[in-house]
Amino acid sequence: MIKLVFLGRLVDLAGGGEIDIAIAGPTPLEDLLLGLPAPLAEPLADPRVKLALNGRLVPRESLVVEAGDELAFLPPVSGG
Amino acid sequence: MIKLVFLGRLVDLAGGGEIDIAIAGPTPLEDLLLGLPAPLAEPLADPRVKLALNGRLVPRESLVVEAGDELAFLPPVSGG
Amino acid sequence: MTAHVRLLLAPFDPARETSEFTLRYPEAGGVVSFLGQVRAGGGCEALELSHYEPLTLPGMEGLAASALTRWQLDGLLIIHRAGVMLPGEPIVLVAAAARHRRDAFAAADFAMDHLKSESWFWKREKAGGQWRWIEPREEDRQDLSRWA
Amino acid sequence: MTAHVRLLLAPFDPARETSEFTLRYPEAGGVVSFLGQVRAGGGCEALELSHYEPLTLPGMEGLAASALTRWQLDGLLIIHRAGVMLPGEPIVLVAAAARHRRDAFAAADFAMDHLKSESWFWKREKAGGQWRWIEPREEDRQDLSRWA
Repeated sequence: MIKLVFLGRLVDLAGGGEIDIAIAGPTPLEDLLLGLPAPLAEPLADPRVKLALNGRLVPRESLVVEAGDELAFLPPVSGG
Repeated sequence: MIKLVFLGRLVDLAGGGEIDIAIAGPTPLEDLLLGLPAPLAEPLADPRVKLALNGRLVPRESLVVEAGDELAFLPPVSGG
Repeated sequence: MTAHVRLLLAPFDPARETSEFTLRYPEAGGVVSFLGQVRAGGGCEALELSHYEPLTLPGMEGLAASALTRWQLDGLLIIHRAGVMLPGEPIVLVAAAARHRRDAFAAADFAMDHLKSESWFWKREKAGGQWRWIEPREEDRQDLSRWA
Repeated sequence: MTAHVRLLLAPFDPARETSEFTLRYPEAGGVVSFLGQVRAGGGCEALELSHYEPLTLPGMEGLAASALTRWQLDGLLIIHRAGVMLPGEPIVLVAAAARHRRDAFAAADFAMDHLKSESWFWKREKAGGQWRWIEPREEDRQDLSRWA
């Protein structure tokens, strides 16, 4: 299992702030997104959405998640 | 009689914030200063000291005071 | 030279916070504060700020640390709300105490520009009974470029 | 768009003044305030500000009016003490309420620069039991030139 966390408008698309999903071993980000419904997977693939793995910002490139990880999807923050 | 008002360090030189002095009719500023002790008259003649006649700023040039007037001597204001 | 940074989930009293902060710094000549509140009268019924625990407060702490190295400050206070707020409720309070007022003004201004455009908050606004997400603004990016 | 300008001869509570001011402007998004106080710990035992009744308050009112025409403000508060003040006591409070925080910051900054260098106050400071007049500073003239 890994925990996906959604912020901002992604919460509405995901139908909630968190989803637990099962993975079979280390999983590249691309494969993870393939397992999600398209209306959610597409906005998550937007490079303006930053990623935090276990509470730290990480680059998208060659990201691999493992069981027990928390992966947060952070859309651009709102303005003033 | 006219009232002279002193502000800032001029108060120390004048020995107080206000002096009433007698004048005989309309009196030019230069004549007024001549009637004061030199250690006070000199700093009052400094062009950096602004003048207010009856509560309004006035230029030094050709200033004439009359009985009943209040003439204030305003040295540069203190900084922050 | 101390930072006081807090992320609150319940309303706070900006007057009390500012005066407690000021009392800590009697040697400061000046204290500049900024209070941001939910605007009343513009049709906004409520504002909700969500945050991401592992990033939001650490980000605010990093911002405070960077302001403290950049200006000569006696102290810096940053308080930010998360959760649902009603019109008139405080959202953010920044206060900077410094010997020289120019430093206090600059630090508070800097902190606000960065809080507004870079800190990890997502906002939605309720108007006419409908919640609507607030998008990033170009203006905020311009504000940031003042400090580059 | 209202100015509240006062010259006080007795101590005041800046937290109360700022919060009363803020409550008047619920439609303002932000309120910037500056509080100047007598510095503690620098050897200053007391500060005395003298003013000239016919000029000082009218001058402050003119300054407030000019800030109101220059920036988009909901309200502007200027409170200045005269008389003898002890370390830690407030000297001056400026608060600006505006829809956009940039206006509030600029107006408060502008008001302080002008109050410090142009308003009709003469200051003396007591240290080691001796009163000493405070002279104009070149720095203040430079501050003013920012707004020319």
